[in-house]
This record gives sequence, structure tokens and C-alpha cells, in this order.
Amino acid sequence: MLTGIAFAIRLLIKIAALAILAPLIQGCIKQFKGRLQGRHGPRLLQPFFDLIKYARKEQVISRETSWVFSAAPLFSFAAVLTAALMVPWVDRSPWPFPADLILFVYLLAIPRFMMALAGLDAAGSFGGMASSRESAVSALAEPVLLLSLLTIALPGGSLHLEAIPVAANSLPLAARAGGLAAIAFYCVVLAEIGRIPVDNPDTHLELTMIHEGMILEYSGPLLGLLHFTHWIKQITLLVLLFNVFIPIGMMVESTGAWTAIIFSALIAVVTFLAKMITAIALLAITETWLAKLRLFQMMDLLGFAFVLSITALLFVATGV
Amino acid sequence: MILISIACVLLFAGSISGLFGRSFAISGRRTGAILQAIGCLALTIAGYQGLNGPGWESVPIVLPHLGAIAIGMDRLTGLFIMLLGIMGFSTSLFASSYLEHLEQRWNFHWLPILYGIFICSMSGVFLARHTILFLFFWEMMALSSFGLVILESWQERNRRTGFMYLAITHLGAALLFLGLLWPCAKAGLDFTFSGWLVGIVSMSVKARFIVFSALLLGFAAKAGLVPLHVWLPRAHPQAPAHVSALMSGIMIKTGVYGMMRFFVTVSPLPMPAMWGWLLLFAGLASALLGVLYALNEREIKALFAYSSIENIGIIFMALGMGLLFRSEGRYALANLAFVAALLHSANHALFKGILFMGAGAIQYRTHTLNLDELGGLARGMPILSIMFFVGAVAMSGLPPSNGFMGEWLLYRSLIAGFSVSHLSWKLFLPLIAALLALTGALAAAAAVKSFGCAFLGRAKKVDLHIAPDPDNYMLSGLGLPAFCCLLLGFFPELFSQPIAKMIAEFGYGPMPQPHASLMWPRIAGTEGLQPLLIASLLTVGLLAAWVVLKRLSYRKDKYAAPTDISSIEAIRIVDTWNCGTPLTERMSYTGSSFSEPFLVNFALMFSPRRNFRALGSLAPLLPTRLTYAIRVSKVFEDYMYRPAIAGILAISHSFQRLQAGSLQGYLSLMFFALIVLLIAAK
Amino acid sequence: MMHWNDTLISWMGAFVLLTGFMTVVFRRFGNVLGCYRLQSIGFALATAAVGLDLGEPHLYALAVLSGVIKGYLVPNWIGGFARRLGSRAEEKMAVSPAVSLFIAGGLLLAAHIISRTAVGSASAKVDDLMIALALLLIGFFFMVSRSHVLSHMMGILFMENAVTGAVVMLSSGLPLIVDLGILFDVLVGILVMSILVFRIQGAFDSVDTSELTTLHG
Amino acid sequence: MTHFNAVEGFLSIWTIDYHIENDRPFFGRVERDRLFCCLESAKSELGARLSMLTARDYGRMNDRFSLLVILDIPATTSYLAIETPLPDDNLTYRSLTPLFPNASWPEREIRDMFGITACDTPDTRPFIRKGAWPADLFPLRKDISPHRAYPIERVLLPTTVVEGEGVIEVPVGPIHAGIIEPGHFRIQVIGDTLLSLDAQFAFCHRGIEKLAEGRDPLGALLLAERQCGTCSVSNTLSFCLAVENAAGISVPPRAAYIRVILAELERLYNHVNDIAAIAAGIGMAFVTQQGLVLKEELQRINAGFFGHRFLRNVVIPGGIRSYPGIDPLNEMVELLAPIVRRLDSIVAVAIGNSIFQDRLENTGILTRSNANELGGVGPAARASGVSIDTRCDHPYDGYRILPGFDIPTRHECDVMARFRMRLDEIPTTLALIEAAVKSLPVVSSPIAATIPIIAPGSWGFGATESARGENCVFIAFDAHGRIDRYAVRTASYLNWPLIPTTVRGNILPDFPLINKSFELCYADVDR
Repeated sequence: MLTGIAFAIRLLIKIAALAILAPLIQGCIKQFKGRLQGRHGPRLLQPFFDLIKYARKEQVISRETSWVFSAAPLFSFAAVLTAALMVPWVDRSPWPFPADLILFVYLLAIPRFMMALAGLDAAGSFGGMASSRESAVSALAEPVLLLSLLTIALPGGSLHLEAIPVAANSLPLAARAGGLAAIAFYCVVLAEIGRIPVDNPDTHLELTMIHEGMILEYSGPLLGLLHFTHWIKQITLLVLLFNVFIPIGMMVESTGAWTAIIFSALIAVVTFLAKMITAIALLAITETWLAKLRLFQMMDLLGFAFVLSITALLFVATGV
Repeated sequence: MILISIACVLLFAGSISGLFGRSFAISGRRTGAILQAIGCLALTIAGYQGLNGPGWESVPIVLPHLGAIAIGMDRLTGLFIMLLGIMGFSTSLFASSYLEHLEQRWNFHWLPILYGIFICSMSGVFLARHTILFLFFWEMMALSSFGLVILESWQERNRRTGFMYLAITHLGAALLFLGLLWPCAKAGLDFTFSGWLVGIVSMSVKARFIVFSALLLGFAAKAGLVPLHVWLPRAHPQAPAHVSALMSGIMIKTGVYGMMRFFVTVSPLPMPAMWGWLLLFAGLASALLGVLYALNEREIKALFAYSSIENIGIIFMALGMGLLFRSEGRYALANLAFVAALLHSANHALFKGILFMGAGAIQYRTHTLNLDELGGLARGMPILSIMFFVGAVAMSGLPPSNGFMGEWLLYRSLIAGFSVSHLSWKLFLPLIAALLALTGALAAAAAVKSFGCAFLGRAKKVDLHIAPDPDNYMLSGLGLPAFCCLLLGFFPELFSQPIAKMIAEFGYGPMPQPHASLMWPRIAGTEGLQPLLIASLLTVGLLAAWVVLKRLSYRKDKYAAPTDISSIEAIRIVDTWNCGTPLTERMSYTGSSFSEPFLVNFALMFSPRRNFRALGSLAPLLPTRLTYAIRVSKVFEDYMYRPAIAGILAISHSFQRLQAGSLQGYLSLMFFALIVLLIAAK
Repeated sequence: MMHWNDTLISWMGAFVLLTGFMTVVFRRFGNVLGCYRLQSIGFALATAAVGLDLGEPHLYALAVLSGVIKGYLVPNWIGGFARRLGSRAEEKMAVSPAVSLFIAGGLLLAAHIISRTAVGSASAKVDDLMIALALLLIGFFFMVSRSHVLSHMMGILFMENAVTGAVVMLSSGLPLIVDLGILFDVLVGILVMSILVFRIQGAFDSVDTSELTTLHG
Repeated sequence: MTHFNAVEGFLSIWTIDYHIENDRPFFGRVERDRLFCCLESAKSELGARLSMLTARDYGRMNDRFSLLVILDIPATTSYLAIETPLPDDNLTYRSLTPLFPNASWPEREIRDMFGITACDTPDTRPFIRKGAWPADLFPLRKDISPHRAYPIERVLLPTTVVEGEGVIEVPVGPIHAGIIEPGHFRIQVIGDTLLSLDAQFAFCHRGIEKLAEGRDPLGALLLAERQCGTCSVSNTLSFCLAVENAAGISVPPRAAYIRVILAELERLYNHVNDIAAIAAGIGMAFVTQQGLVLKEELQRINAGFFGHRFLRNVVIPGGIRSYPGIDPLNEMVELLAPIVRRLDSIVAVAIGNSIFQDRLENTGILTRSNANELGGVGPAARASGVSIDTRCDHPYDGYRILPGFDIPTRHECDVMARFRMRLDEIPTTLALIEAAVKSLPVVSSPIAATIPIIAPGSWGFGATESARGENCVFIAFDAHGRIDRYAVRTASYLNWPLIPTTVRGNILPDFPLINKSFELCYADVDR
């Protein structure tokens, strides 16, 4: 009973943190990117204002659409939220929750599947185009996502996300395998959250869109939900990148003295925030430094990531 | 036993309508189909009992020389019989309405007859405990399905497909004759399964290798494993939809059944690791090639046929993992892999049944299966689209569908291989897991293509007004497997527990614990999924979002008069954004366009040859006519079968030259033959 | 917990391998040159770390020297020279980047098997040897898969890097004079090759070796 | 003078009557049935290029309509105008498209506006008319009032579809997601492979040519200036040159130099803008933003020294209205140099980026023969090895007197070549501005010649090089010295048809990039 209540409280805290941090991180990335490009950039809180604006708008829906159109954002949101709750943020204590790695990868496939369908639903060519591109990109991204995480998880023998850092018992990034897998994972993160060099999140140029193309027909609250979903996915993958490859400062087990727990929790939160700031800087610099790859050279980028994770696997398999 | 007899009687009773000619078959269509459905229901019950309860064996006939012709029921048989029953029930219900549009065919009366024989022979294959009987039913199954495939035999192409099917299936059967009868002969002409076992134990390693190779080739040909798959994507789309559903759902699983029966349950024999690797890599090749070719298909049924090859590949990968683990003595993990194989077999039967029947329903209404011509059906057929959607989700292996539960087990067993301290295991198994993820993502793309291009967007060449939801018979035919898909997604242990028990009864290692659905909260230190928990979390998220959205959507507009209906629901219906131009059906994405990026990305596999022409007097600058065509090569057909056939033809031509017709020629041939014989006999 | 210079060596190993993989992806000569630059710096750092590990001061000298020469001088030299040739993108790749990547992965595996049989799987040197061998093979593959003379030159440089890297990693370096000799040899090699390339371009108007298939008198 | 003799010989063979005057295009009148053969011979013997094809309505009872072909004879520095009277009962002529493929658009336009039909033309669709007025109404005829309103329907032209399974259409425009002018591109694709492109324009046709009729030169000047934003100077200059040509005057030297400065300032900010736009096409935000900053600075310089960001209200027929004086201009030249240096450093970032190179190189290849046959002009044609530049070929104003300057060309023919082309032209532009400022006479001579009363029935022709290529204007006056026919043909109008030949076989996401590498103007087509 007590564990149940504790679980519920942790769940609620995490949901609240997601609701605040996911849009905030988006705002920070945009702001920082703007600064790097010599612009002022939008306000940090702009994503919140956007959400409020979307919530107040009426919905404009195409007459060509079917039930899939309205259902897709809901399914995507539910799946991404579930996946986000699986990822450990500040503590590594076991989560009474199926935080299975394969499940995580497959949960992230649900929004892609649903949004690819939604893109086709409105009968316009832009949506279809985006769906087909998204399917092609994600087909290449999925094996790398799985393999780069597996290389870290396999030596420990557990596929549970919060168990991965514990199992590795050191800094995975410091080892060869960890470093290579981290680079591979970062490439996939860029592809998954639709950032340059794979997709340009700032463009609405009809012919080059991937993620924006699929949500072209959405408006009002549903569009807000989609953006929110996307931001949750973004923060989840970034947290995963940092917590798996640099599991520094995370709380281990909530036993011991009262003050010690509070102290370690404080440290965990501070390191977490530091990690997020690094992530923001990393993304913003990558996006300013690179331009968008040609559509079919995505294969090269993701193939590169795949070979890197295979190399990491080789190091792991030989036990060095 | 009684249930089986009842089922057979009912199935044949359903076929009777066909015996009295076409007009009688038309009038008795529904009655016959329902009789057959009830027969299948009896099969389901029998299978359920077999799966859960103790088995039985009986000897109806004892023949001279052949001994006791035994049939029997155990958990393995029970599983497949139950699947056959469920799918047979659904397809029969479906067929009761679906057959209507086939009534114009002159040979319509053959349909119920062959269909009855087909189901009966499949259950015979599962029930047989005697090699001769097994092979008899095997041949019956092949012949009846051949008959169903060539029903539309007035087209030359269809006849060729049929004969190709017959040729490969007979080649497989011949190998099975070798693999089944040789050990029996070794065991003193004891043709029962136990006799086969005795024979195989007494054989030398080399002979055993030949027997197992023959069996593997025979079963793989039936299952459609690469490279013996070429018949499958041609034969399945050609049969009527409900038959395709059975062929893809159950018939190719007879290969899996055979593998389980003759490879896995042969207790005393250690299988070398080579067999495991062989199955693993053949399965991987099937899975990848199958799904890639599926993506490239524009006909829905052909797409699903290739997807069947993919799923057979996944099942064989699991079988291969099981054999691998056994060769290492890791019996618990091996059992897990076998559970994965059987669970995925069951899952595939269910969702492929939905998808094929859904394709049939589409064809029934729109008379086309070309994804480049279809589109927008979801608005006319919402219920069908939802059922098809369930099938598509399961085909993509997304949680919380049953497809995911099967694939998850396979992932688990692949990854568990990392604990074995061989470098090849540690390196290849995670890699194969990654490639399985690639397959999964590509399968999801194929599912998006099939569902999206058929049900969403706009129809290209089809009048949607004539395409409402099909009638209740067809819908319930699809509904049962769709329901089962969801049920197994939430409660996979309904199937996996009996399967685990069955595997444990093989006598190796402990009973695997594949799923633990209702653990709440998680028991510390356990690895596993809680499907119900995932499903409930997903549902809670879904509902929360839905409620919030509904509140936002129904918010009253403060500026509008309260009587204004449109102000209550803040939703406006508009045209699709099309840059200010009217939307035409040519702008809705087609299947070919959807899969084009895959063609480019996997050009190595497809080697597409594009032919784009600009015609007209001022052609490159101001063309008046533009044409485009693409041809994609199929690796095994273009580089293996075609050269082989050409080679055989060339050889037979050269033999033909011997038939010169001159007497001296024949005489000299005979002379040479005589000399050769003399030398050989010395 | 690994000592920090072990970590550095380990990291540099992964890093040079990464640059090796990157070389086969890039179509463009400038990027390949950049990879070479990074790889040379990586090797120099690894050399320095090995020197620190073993307390061999001559390795520091070697690290500095090779870092400056191969990480700065040689790439700049070749870069200017490529500009004078006016080379654009390497358009004729016999194998597509994605496929070359997988071939490179296969070469890594082969290198692993070879180095295991050579050193014995228990030795800690397996991975170092594997990386060096893999880079050697990748450099060779790079030469095979490209047709531009400059790429061939780069392939030789990559292979040279791998050889010196292997020497340093495995035997903690040869006497300084030998290493210097190798370095000098490379410099002379580049000089000779660059003269040859100019001669080839003067004679054939092209430095694409796939077009140089007939013998000229 | 041999070229001159060749033209004269040609005219004497083919024409009914002809005029040769200094500083004016050669002029000849050809019978309708001989027109095609005449042009065929002009193309083969003189190497003529079609510069302008339009029609005139004299508004009288007999011999009312005539067809006007203006050819560019590259060997001479002059143009050749050929007029063909059309019989009133049969307003047709043999299509010139097989001869000059770039005649297709003007032929369609002439049919829409005058009702004069080309026979055997491969493309019979309307060009301007989009259902906004009845098919039997021809707006540029004299009996139609420009002030009548018609109900507007939304009509798209049919397009040539690509036959083949699974081929789909992608419509882009006329309403875009960004702030772009209205052009409609109907693209035939299979997946992301672009098979063919059909560009349709004139969704915002303003009838400028009709509105100019009946105005005096100063009244029409306002229209010419506002035809397009980014080619304002060039269009005005062409207009003024045509008026001056008709009036037979030349501008004072000070005005001639200031006009060069204006034209080059316009080129400069356009090129900087195009460079930023190409970077935007591949999502290279840093280069885009910095490029746009520089463009803004250049436009502020325009505003600061000439009073208008688009340099309007300076050029007038006969000269210029005003200029800031020599010292401020010297100051301006000093302001320009650092901007160009900053541009160089920004561009170096882009060109050093391998993704940038990968995206631009070998993308959107405009072959030299296609550029030649379709009569491409401007930096786009020069990037494909076609050395064509009005400033050299037909020098006007200050370009006649300024010392020689080089016109760079490139031969790679791809987007990168067009990108670098603009970079290559910037030093020339700077040098020209500097030279013009240096040569500016100090003495206070007049800055504008007075336009005399223009002789009834006289006509003039002017051509200038804008940032996109040759912009031409033909003006004819009526008996009262008011404009009777004002015909404009801009560089964009000639270069748009190049794009479909360029994009075929590329991938769809590269189309915006290729489009931006031409950076053509829509308003110039929808004039």
C-alpha cells in the first residue's frame, strides 16, 4: 500500500516535471539557437504561450479525413507519455513499472506509425510525402536506437532502463564502446526529434518538411497536443542520452539518513539541470553548425551511426 | 475425437452444396458456409481441449503392411487445431457473404468442396500420428489448395502460377517422403511417428543430416522460407480472400508444425548448433527480404503474402534460437524461444487472417486491390477500417497488440544469447536483434502503406459511394480475429501459458515464464513485461488527452448566440490545405510513391530500373507527352530461379539433340550404354 | 576504475577508428583531408598518452613532431595542392557510402579475428592491434574504392598512420630515429607523388585513374 | 561594320521596308507568310536570339493588328525589330516556338491579350487568363476599357500528366506557406523523385501594360517603378531608355554615371539576398540570417543616400531626379567595402561546410544547350557558360563610357555555379560603382535632359541588365505624345521556363533550392 502511494506520488511529480520542462527546453533551444545565429530568438516561455493559444483556438478539420485523423494525436500522446515515464530522470531506484528497453523503442514507434497514417489521411500530397519520408527515416533509425542502447545494457544483463547505469557501474562514455554508442545514439536522437541535419524544424517550405508535413492539417487543441507530444519525446530522448551514457549524480537508493537523502536528491536535481543545459547547447550548436542533409543521404548518416554501434558492440562483446 | 468427427461431418455437409452443380451451390452458399463454420467451431473446442487438457490417441484403422493408422491429439496439435478452428470459423462466416461476388464463375461449385477438403486435410496433418497418413493429408492439403489457387484458370498467368505452386509443393513433398519414410524403413517399416523416432536414433550422423536437411527443405518450402518462397506471393493473392487467409494463416504454419514436431520434440538427439544458425539466418533473410518486397508491392494481397514470408522468417528465427540454446544446453532459454515461435505463429495467423479478409472485403466492394487506385475507404467503411487497423497494428508489432508480445519474446531470447560466452553469439545475436528492429520498422511502413493507401486519403479510380461497410457476416468474420488480437495483446498468457506447459512437457528444463501480466507493482528483480499495465497506462493517457480535448472543443464561443449550434462545437470542416488549389485525386499519395524512398535507400536490393521519357517534337524543352515506368528486380527469382530454369531447359535441349531419329544414332547410344554398364558391373 | 591515461588511450583508439569510418562515408576531398587531420592528432595524443604511461620521453617528442607534421603541415600542403588541381567532389565512388560503411565494419571484424589469432585473445593488446589493423585495411579499401589520384595518396597516408600507430601501441615505439625515418619517408613520398600527380594531370587532363586505362607511350 | 552590312543585307532581302538609324534598333516590316522563314534565316545567318515577342493594336479600321518581334543580334550592339502586319480577317500566324522555344509563353500571352493565334504551337493553354474574364474578351485591344471589373473564378490550367502507375501530382502555390509571390507549380513525382514541373503564373496580373496606355511618360514612370520591388531601378531604367530612344535624346554624363551606380547598387543587394536565400533553401540558418543582415544594411545605405530602400524616385526619363553629391558617394563606396568583406567571411563558412557543398553541387543542372535554346539570360545563363550580359552586349548610359569590365562565366551549370556566379559578380559591381563615382564630373552640368515633345507614332526600345538578366521595354507613342503601347519583357519572364528543364530527375526537396538559385521574380511575369 505504501509503495503504491509512493509510486503514485513519484508518477505525479514526474508528470508535473514533464509538463513544465518539456516546453521550457524547447523554448531554451529556440532562444539559444537564435542567439547563435545573431537573432534575439523567441522568449523562453513562448512554447507555453503557444500551448495556451492552441488550446483556445477552434479546430479546423479537413473534410477528407476519417477517424484516424482525430485518433492519431491521442494515441501518439499516450504512447510518448508512457515511454517518457519509463525513463529515469534523477533517481535510479527501481521503478515499479515495465521500463523495458525494447518496449521503450516500440512505444516510440507508435507515434511514428500513427502520424504517418494521419499524414496520409488528409489526401493532400504534402502529408503523404512527409509520411513516406518519416517511415523511411525511422526504419533506418530504429535499429540504431535499439543497438546503441543494447551495447550499454547487455553487459549488465538487464534490459530495464533504470538498471542500465547501475549495471554499467561506471561512466559508459569513458569506455570506447560507450563513446561510440553515444555518438550513434545522438545521431538517432537528431533523426527522431526531427532536427537538422535530418529535418528542419523551423521550415514550412512545402516540399522539404518531414515532421511539419505530417501535422500540416492539424489546428487548435490537437495541434497543441501534437507539439506537446513532440516536446516530451525530445526531452525524453535527451534525458536518456545523458542518463545512460553519463549517469553521474543520479540518486541511487532512498535509504539511509533523512538529510543524506535530501542532499543526494539536491545533487541529483542540480546535475540533472546541468545535463539539460548541456543538451540544449549541444542541440543548438549542432543545428547552427550543420545544414540539412540531402534526403537520401540520411541513409549515410544513419548507416554511419549503425556501424558505430556495431563497433561498440564488438568492443562490448570482446569485453574491453 | 467425437468433436473432430462432428467437425469433419459438418465440413463435408457444408461442401455438399457444391456436389450438385453451380446453381445449387449458389442457393446453398450461406447454409453451407454456416455449416462449415459450426464444424470449425467444433474444431476450436477440440483444439482448446487438446491445448489445455490431456491428449488422446486413437487408431481408427489398421492396414496391412502399414500398421496402425493412428491419429492423436496433444498440446501442439491442439494449438494448431484451435487456430485452424478459429480462423476456419471466421473465414467461413466471412465466406458466406463474400462468395457472392464469385458466383458468376462457372466453377463456383468447386469452391465449397475444395474448401471443405482443405480444412479437413489441414486438421488431418495436425492430427496424424502416422507418417503415411501425414503425407496423405499433406498431399490432400496441397492438392485442394492448388485447386483453390487455380479457380480462375482461364488466364494463362494464373495457370502458370498454379503449376509453379504445384511444382514447388511437390518438390517439398518428395523431400518429406524421403525424410519421413527413410527412418521408418530403418526402423523395420514401422510407419508411426514413434517408429520414425526409433529409426532416426539408429541412423548414422551423415544419414541423419540428410534426413533433417530433407525435412527442413520440405517444411521450409511449405512455409515459404527464403529462398523457397517464390510460389507464395503469387499463389496467395490469386486464391479467394478467405482461402488466402487460411493459406497464409494456417497452411504455411504446417511447416512450422512439422519443424516443431520433427525437429524440436525428437528428444534424445543433440542437434548441432549449425541447424540453429542455419534457421536463424534463413529466417533473418526471409524477414528482411519479405518485408522489403512487401513494401514494394502495389497489390494489397501480394503485399500481405510477402509479409507472411517476413513473419515466417521471424518464426524460424525463434525456432533457430531454440535449437541454438539447446545445442548449448540452455534449455530454459530454448523453451522461451520455442514459446516465442509458437506464440508468433498464433499471432500471425490471427492478424494475417484479418488483413487478408479485409483485403477481400475491399475487393468485394471496389473490385480492385491496387493500392495506387484505392484510397479514402475509411469514411465509407469505418468498422472495417477499425478492424483492419487492428490487424495493421499487430502486423507492425506495436504494443499493446499481440504482434508485439510475440516479437518481444524473440527479442528476449536473442538478447539472452549474450550471456553465452561465444564471441559469435555475443556479436551476432544483438546484431540480429537490431536487424529484427529494422524488420519491425519496415513492417510498420508496409502496414502504413497498406492501411493508409487503401483507407485514407482519396480514391484514385474507385467510386466510394458504392463502398459502404460490408454486411454483418463479413464483419463478424473479421471481428473475431481482431478481438483475439487485442485479447492476446492484453492477456498473452492465455496462449503463452498453455504453450509454455506444452514446451515443458517436452521434457527439457523448467517451464518458461514468458509473461507476467498482472504483477502490480513489479516484483523486485524480475525482468518482464506487464502487458495489461502498459495497456492501462496507454489507455489512461489516451483518455486524459481525449477528455481535455473534448472540453476544449465543446467550449462555447462567447461571441456567438447561444442558439447557434456551430458555436457549441468549435470545429470547422474545411478543404484540405492544397496551396489554394482544388484537391484532385491525383494528389493523394499512392502506394508506389509511398515506397519510393525505400527503393532508393535499398537500391542495392531492388536495383530499380527507371524509364522516364519526354516525348514530342520539342521534347526535352517543351514535351507534349511524358511516360514513366519502373522495374524492380527480385533477387532470388532473377539470379537463382531464372538461371536455373534456363539451365535445365538448355540441358534438356541438349538431350533432345540425342533424339536425332537416325537408327545409327540410337544404336551407338545403346552400344555406349552397354559398354558403360559392363565396366560398371565389373 | 581505469587510470585516466588508460581512458585517454582507449578514447583515442575509438576516436581514430571513428575517423577511419568517416573517411569512407565522405565523397568530398576536403572532408577526407579533415578526417586525416583528426586521425593524425588522435594518434599523436595516443602516442603521448602511451609515453606518459611508460615514462618514455622520446614518445612525447614523436607525438609533438607527428602531430605538427601530420596534423598540420601535410594536410595543409595537400589541401593547397588539391585546390591547385581544382578537384571537386569525388563523384566516382565505386561503392556507395552506405555499402562502404558496412564493408568497413566487416574489415573491422576481420581485423579483430586476425589480431586475436596473432596476439592471443587474452592479451590486452588485442583491441589496439585490431584498431590499427582495421585502419590499415580501411585505408587500403579507401584506395580501392576511389578513382581519384589524390584519394590514392590519402589512402597511403592512412595506411602509414595505421602502421605507425600499431608500432607505438604495441611495442611502445621504436627508437626515435626509426620513427623519424618513417616520418621523413612519408614526406618524401608525398613530395614525389605530388609531382607525379601534376605530371599526370598535365599529360592526361585528368587525375581520375579510372580513365587511365590505356597505356601511353 | 561587316556585321552591320550583313544585317542590312538581310533586311533588304526579307522586308517590305526597313529603317536603319544610329542608336536605334534596326527596323523592318515583314509579310506574315514570310515571317517564319525570315526569322529562321535570321537565326541561322545572324545568330539572332529572340528578345521580345509582342503585338500591337493600332486601333484603326484596317491593318489593325501587327506582330512585333525584337531580336538580339549578338554580333552587333543593336537589336533588330521586325513588325508583321496581320490581316484583319485572319488573326493567325505560324508559331515561332519550333524556332525559338522561348516564344511559347509570349505566343500564349498574345493569344490571351490580343486574340492573335499562333498555329501549330505545342502548348495551346491560356497563359494570363485564368477564368477571370471571358474567353472572347482580349484586354489589350483598344476597345476594352481597363476599368471594367469581371467576376473572378478560381481556375487552374490543365497540365501534362506523366503516364505511369503511381505517379502523383504535387501542387505548390499559388498560395504558399511563406511570404512568397503567387506562382503555381504543378509537379509530377513518384515518391520523392521529380519527374516534371509545370509552372503557371499570372495569378495576380495587374494589367500594367494596359494601365500605361494613354499616360504621358512621367505618368507611366510610376507604373514602371512599381512593377516589381527588386528590379525597380532596372525596370525604370529600361523604360527611360525606351522613352529617350523614342525621343531621340541622350542623358547628360552625370546622370549616366549615377544610373550605373543605382543599377549596380540594386544588383549588389539582390545578389546578397540571393546568397542568403540559397543558404535558407538548405536550412543553413546562420548564413541566412547574417546574409539578410547585410542585405538590410545595403538597403539602408540605399535609403540613406538615395532616399528609398528600393532606389525608387531617382531615375526619370531624360536623366535622374537628384543625387547626394560626390562626397557622400565617396563615403558610400567606403561603406560598401566592409560589407562585402563580411559577406566573404560569411560565405566562406557556407562553402567550407561539406553538407552545403553536397547539397549544391550537381543539383539542378542547367545545361548550356538548354540555356541557349531557351534564351536564358543573366547570372543563371552565365553560370552555364553562356556569356551574355546587356551591359557589354548592348551598353547603355554609363556602361558605354566606363572602362571595360569583365563578365565572369562558369561552366559547372549547377546550383553551386549559380551561387558562386553571384559572388563572382560582386567585385565587378563594386569596381563599377567605384569607377562611376570617380568619373563623376564635378562641374555642375544638368542631371536631366528635357524630354522634347515626342513625334507622333514614334517608338523606342530600351534594355538593361538587372540582377536577373536582360530587362526590355518597348514603347510606342500615339499622335498626342501619349503612350500607345507599353510592352515589358523581363529577365524572369525568359528564365522561368529554364527551371522545368533544370529540375527534372532531381529529388523533390531540392526543388526549392534550385528555384532559389534562380531567385526569379513573379511580379515581373504578373505585370
